[in-house]
Amino acid sequence: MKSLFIQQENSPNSNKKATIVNSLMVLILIVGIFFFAFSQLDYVYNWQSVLDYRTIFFNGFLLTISLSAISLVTSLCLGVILALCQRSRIYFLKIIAKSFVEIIRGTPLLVQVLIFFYVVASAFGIENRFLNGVIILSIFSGAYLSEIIRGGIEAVGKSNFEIAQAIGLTKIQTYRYVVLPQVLRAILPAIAGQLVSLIKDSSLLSIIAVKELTMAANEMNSATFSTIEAYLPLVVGYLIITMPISFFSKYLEKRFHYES
Amino acid sequence: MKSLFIQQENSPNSNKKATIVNSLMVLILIVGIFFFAFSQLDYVYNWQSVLDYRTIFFNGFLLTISLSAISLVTSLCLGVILALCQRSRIYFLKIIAKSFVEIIRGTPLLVQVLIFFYVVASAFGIENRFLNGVIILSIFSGAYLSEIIRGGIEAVGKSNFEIAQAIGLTKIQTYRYVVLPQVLRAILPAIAGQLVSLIKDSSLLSIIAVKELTMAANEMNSATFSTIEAYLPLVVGYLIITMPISFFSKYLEKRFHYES
Amino acid sequence: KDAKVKPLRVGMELQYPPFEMADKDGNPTGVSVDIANEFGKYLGRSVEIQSISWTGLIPSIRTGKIDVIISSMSPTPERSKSVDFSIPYVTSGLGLLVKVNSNIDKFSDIDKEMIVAVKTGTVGDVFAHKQLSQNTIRQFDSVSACVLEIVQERADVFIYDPLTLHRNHLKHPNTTKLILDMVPGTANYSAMAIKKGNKELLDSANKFIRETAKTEFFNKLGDKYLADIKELYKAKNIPFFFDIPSEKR
Amino acid sequence: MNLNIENLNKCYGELCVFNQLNLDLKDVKSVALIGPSGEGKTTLLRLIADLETADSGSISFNRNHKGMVFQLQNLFPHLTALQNIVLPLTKVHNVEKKDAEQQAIQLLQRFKLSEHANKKPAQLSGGQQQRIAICRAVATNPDILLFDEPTSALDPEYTAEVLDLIAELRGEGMEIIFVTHEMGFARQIADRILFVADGGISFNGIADDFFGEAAPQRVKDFLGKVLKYN
Amino acid sequence: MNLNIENLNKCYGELCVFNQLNLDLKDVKSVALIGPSGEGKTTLLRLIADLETADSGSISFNRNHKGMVFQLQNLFPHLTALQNIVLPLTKVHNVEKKDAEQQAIQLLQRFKLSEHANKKPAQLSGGQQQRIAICRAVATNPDILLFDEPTSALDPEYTAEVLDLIAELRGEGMEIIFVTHEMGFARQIADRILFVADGGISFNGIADDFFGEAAPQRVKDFLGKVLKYN
Ligand SMILES: Nc1ncnc2c1ncn2[C@@H]1O[C@H](COP(=O)(O)OP(=O)(O)OP(=O)(O)O)[C@@H](O)[C@H]1O
Ligand SMILES: Nc1ncnc2c1ncn2[C@@H]1O[C@H](COP(=O)(O)OP(=O)(O)OP(=O)(O)O)[C@@H](O)[C@H]1O
Ligand SMILES: [Mg+2]
Ligand SMILES: [Mg+2]
Repeated sequence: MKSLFIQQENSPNSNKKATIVNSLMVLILIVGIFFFAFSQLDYVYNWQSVLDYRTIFFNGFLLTISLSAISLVTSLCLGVILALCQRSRIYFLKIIAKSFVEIIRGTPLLVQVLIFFYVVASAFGIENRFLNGVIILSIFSGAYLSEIIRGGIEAVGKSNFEIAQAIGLTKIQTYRYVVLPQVLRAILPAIAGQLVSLIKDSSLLSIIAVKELTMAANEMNSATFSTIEAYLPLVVGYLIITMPISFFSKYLEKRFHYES
Repeated sequence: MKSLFIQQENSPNSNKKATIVNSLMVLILIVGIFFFAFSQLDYVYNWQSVLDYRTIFFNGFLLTISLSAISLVTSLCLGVILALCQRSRIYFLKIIAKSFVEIIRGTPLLVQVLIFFYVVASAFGIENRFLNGVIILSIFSGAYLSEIIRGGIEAVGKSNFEIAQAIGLTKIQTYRYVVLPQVLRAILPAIAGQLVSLIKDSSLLSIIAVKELTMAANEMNSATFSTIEAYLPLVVGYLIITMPISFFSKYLEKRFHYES
Repeated sequence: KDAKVKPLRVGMELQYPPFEMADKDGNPTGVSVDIANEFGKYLGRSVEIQSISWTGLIPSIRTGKIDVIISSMSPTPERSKSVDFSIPYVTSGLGLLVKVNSNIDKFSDIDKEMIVAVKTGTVGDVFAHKQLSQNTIRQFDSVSACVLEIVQERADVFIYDPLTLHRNHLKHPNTTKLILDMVPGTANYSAMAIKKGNKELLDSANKFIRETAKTEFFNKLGDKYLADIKELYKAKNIPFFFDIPSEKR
Repeated sequence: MNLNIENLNKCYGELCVFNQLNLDLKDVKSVALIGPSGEGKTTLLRLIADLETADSGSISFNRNHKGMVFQLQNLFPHLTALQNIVLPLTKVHNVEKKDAEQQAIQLLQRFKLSEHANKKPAQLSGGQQQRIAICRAVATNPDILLFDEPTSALDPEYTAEVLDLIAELRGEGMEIIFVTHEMGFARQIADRILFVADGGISFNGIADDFFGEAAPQRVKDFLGKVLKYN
Repeated sequence: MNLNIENLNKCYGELCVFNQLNLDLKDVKSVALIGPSGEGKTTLLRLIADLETADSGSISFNRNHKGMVFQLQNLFPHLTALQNIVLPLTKVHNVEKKDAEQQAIQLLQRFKLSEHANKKPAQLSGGQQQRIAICRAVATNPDILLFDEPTSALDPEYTAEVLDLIAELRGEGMEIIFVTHEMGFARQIADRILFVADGGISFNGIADDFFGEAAPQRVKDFLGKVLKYN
């Protein structure tokens, strides 16, 4: 009986049955709290209008997905480059990368969106809104990622660099075949967290007329005057995008796992 | 000459002179880009309004500071508790903590603010807006922090727990005197990043009429239609709050530094 | 000459039905969209409508990414320092939304203890700060939040445009009470916003509004989008949206 | 010390390290545990030290307060040598901080380690780390010291330092149980040698018998391998 | 091999490890570097291996392609044993992946390590890891193997395994230079012993002289300490 609630000492694997029983209990608890809270609310629901506006919502969903997917890749690339620059022996690169990271991390995304789109992008003639969105998100997220990546690289044991040198790998090969796979494993949880943030941050792009999920919800909300009904699909929509990232990162964490 | 631009191999400390020269170059570059971009812009500035609205900005600034300061402490506490729960041997605690973290990280803060304030808090009769703001921010940031902290604890060498047991420390003492100081050092950069995010996320509380810094800018913007002028003080304000955190964390990182 | 051929880029936030809204497929529709199209026809240019959230509208016009904002914007002297406004094309007073059991029946019933909700930066906001400076005034980013404040009895009165209040009252008939005939002389107008200095477009806009007001165009719009309200206004004897007093023209 | 183990079983999942282990030691002062890798030396020591619980069977041991020293990484990396010694004194044995520090400094002086008092482990050689770990164990005035291969991670030069210190403590009358691969040391110091292998203790006797001709074949094979390049 | 070092200086900041080092070796097959800790054995080996550059002076060495094995952590932790051997073959020596794998498997078979081909380092004992590291070095067909204390982190039992493998390679004619604390092994295998201490090489001769009565006092002191508990 006790083993249903408390994990045995020294048993690394958790008891399947216990996990299920307890998961159910948690589920009931959460549903219970929300049921209670919502029932306290004197609010007339209007789900029909949400159904009517499903196209808007669906298009916003698709746009958020494609925006996030592309920015995810580009921000990772930028993060790697910035991290390498921060470790570079060329002072200029190092300082420019460090300043960049500090400035981007220190200022609100909203302001960055405004300044980038209306000032910088205009000056350099970048007009496409989607492209602008990707660039802004990549810059913002890339700055955060670079710090995560830098930390990861610094945590890779020095002996790895020694061995690599001894067996004759070039610097690039060392990063490619030795450092990267090890860093990846160490920083996966942090990376996943940052990517989840990126997806949600994409909502700010509505101010440059990118019609993503949150803007869709806002439009639906104001067209139907149904705040709660409009935001619930939003929650579901974001969970649908972010959950796979969480799970995939947990899966990779397990796959890459090795004692060190 | 070369040493002014490229750091010597095997010299861990960077050359002061080179740092200054290169910092200046970077500064000139950044200022140059922005000067060019802004000069390309056909925009009539209206700085008078910023001056007119200085009281609102200042009050918003103070509110953001106090809100962030309190949430910073509470979210750290919550993060620690959640991390410990995630590692607990009691299945129920473990699963509830894990679900909590996944749900909070997976949904937009905007939605959390709305649901918490208008549904949960009102069902439980929590009325004070500032308090609500603190709770919401702490929950949101606490979820992210707990993952960082959990990762840190898992990275503390197993031998530390063994030794602690052998010399007779209790479990609490082990965490207090052995795990915590080591974790702290490992996760400082990540924590600092999260706290900077928290400060900026506090801007979302404007939707429940907490008059923080971003709301001040929004107010001025909607009254005077001077977007760029309104958001520049915002950048400065946030940098003033976030920079010390960045510097303090870098300082602590150096102080706690020891080879491992 | 070239400018004539280019499409007219109109910015609006599709969050104020039935003036600016998205239809079920996400296409812009509403009073302002019809006005924009009519304006395009008048200028002989095609029309391109951009849905931009509010914060982005101003920098868009000021940096020339769009030509005109038709998004139920109210001119104020302060705002006029940043953009030029056309003459108004729509008018409306301010209304009150109160708790269902509230003893407020008209504006003067609001006493000092009451909590006032407004949407940040709206005319209601400006008005409340002037006329109700002794009250607690809470500013919100969204209308929904203001309405929820009333529904949940966190605030006593929400000052906003009567149309939106009407719609929200219909949504929460059991918890809210609508007061349309608010204060005499609190007229609120909507005008097009145009980049400062673009005299040519401003003149065209003014001419367009003046000329169109003489036709049946606005009346038809009223029937098309606002039929129910029109009746309500008539019954209460409140000037309707397009009945702009001639001194404003 | 008197140590009595009866019908002890200890398994990790499928793998049973000890199967009905019996042992009876009376009035011995120093015990060496020797044996092939992975056969249970560490497990036995941990059972004696109460760091591990048996699946069944009983252990009775007339020494309560034990000091333990592991193979490597005995010190907390974030604390200085002095802080490492002071921590258990103040937090576990409720000594005043000042007294604890004075005690620690005296001990460091006695073992000629005073100059390292304020260094962190990473700044110390392995041998210095191990000697400080021994100081920590000694500082709490234990009835007995348990060592789990305290020198196997050290350079031969440092090894001598640490073994000298253990021999010195033994010379002062401290009782010890130690796991070691240093056959010469075990021969000099231990008055009882236990050979841990095959799920139990397959030799229990004095050093001369262990290294002599009368030892069981299993022990001889083991010694042949270990001493091959000596 | 022929190794000639002239007037070599090597300092780390203030600390000068070698001061006007001179060395001339002709036609030797196996060299042991012995000496107290921190005196420069590793530094000398790394200089020979081109992993370190001298501040001044010259090294001429008639062996180009060198294989190196370190004291510990020779393998990349994220790769299996097989992948560890294959990586330098494919990436540095441009062998086809298939050929490289076959070569690696043959080598593992020869050294009786095939069953561990697909294990990650953490699943292997220290001795197995070191032997696989040696396989990796051998796989690239080097002219000479350099070992930096390849067994000092190992249990005595595993030590024999690794030393046996090195002896076997030597027996097949492979030239080696090795740093070691295993005096017995050095005596058996090395045809030249260099004692590295005091900023230079204070003994350069054959094993019998090194361990015999004629050795300098400095060497005798060192051996006394190291062999004390043997
Ligand atoms: N916590 C554990 N979980 C599972 N197996 C374990 C655990 N601890 C030890 N073992 C196993 O029990 C056996 C005995 O381990 P023990 O550490 O006591 O051996 P040992 O004689 O000290 O070896 P060594 O000389 O390598 O230190 C080994 O096969 C080991 O793999
Ligand atoms: N990268 C470095 N930076 C600074 N000092 C170093 C560095 N590498 C080695 N040293 C110093 O140079 C000296 C010689 O080091 P080396 O590693 O060659 O000694 P060793 O004889 O191999 O010692 P051991 O037996 O401990 O391996 C030591 O005092 C060491 O602290
Ligand atoms: Mg052991
Ligand atoms: Mg060395």
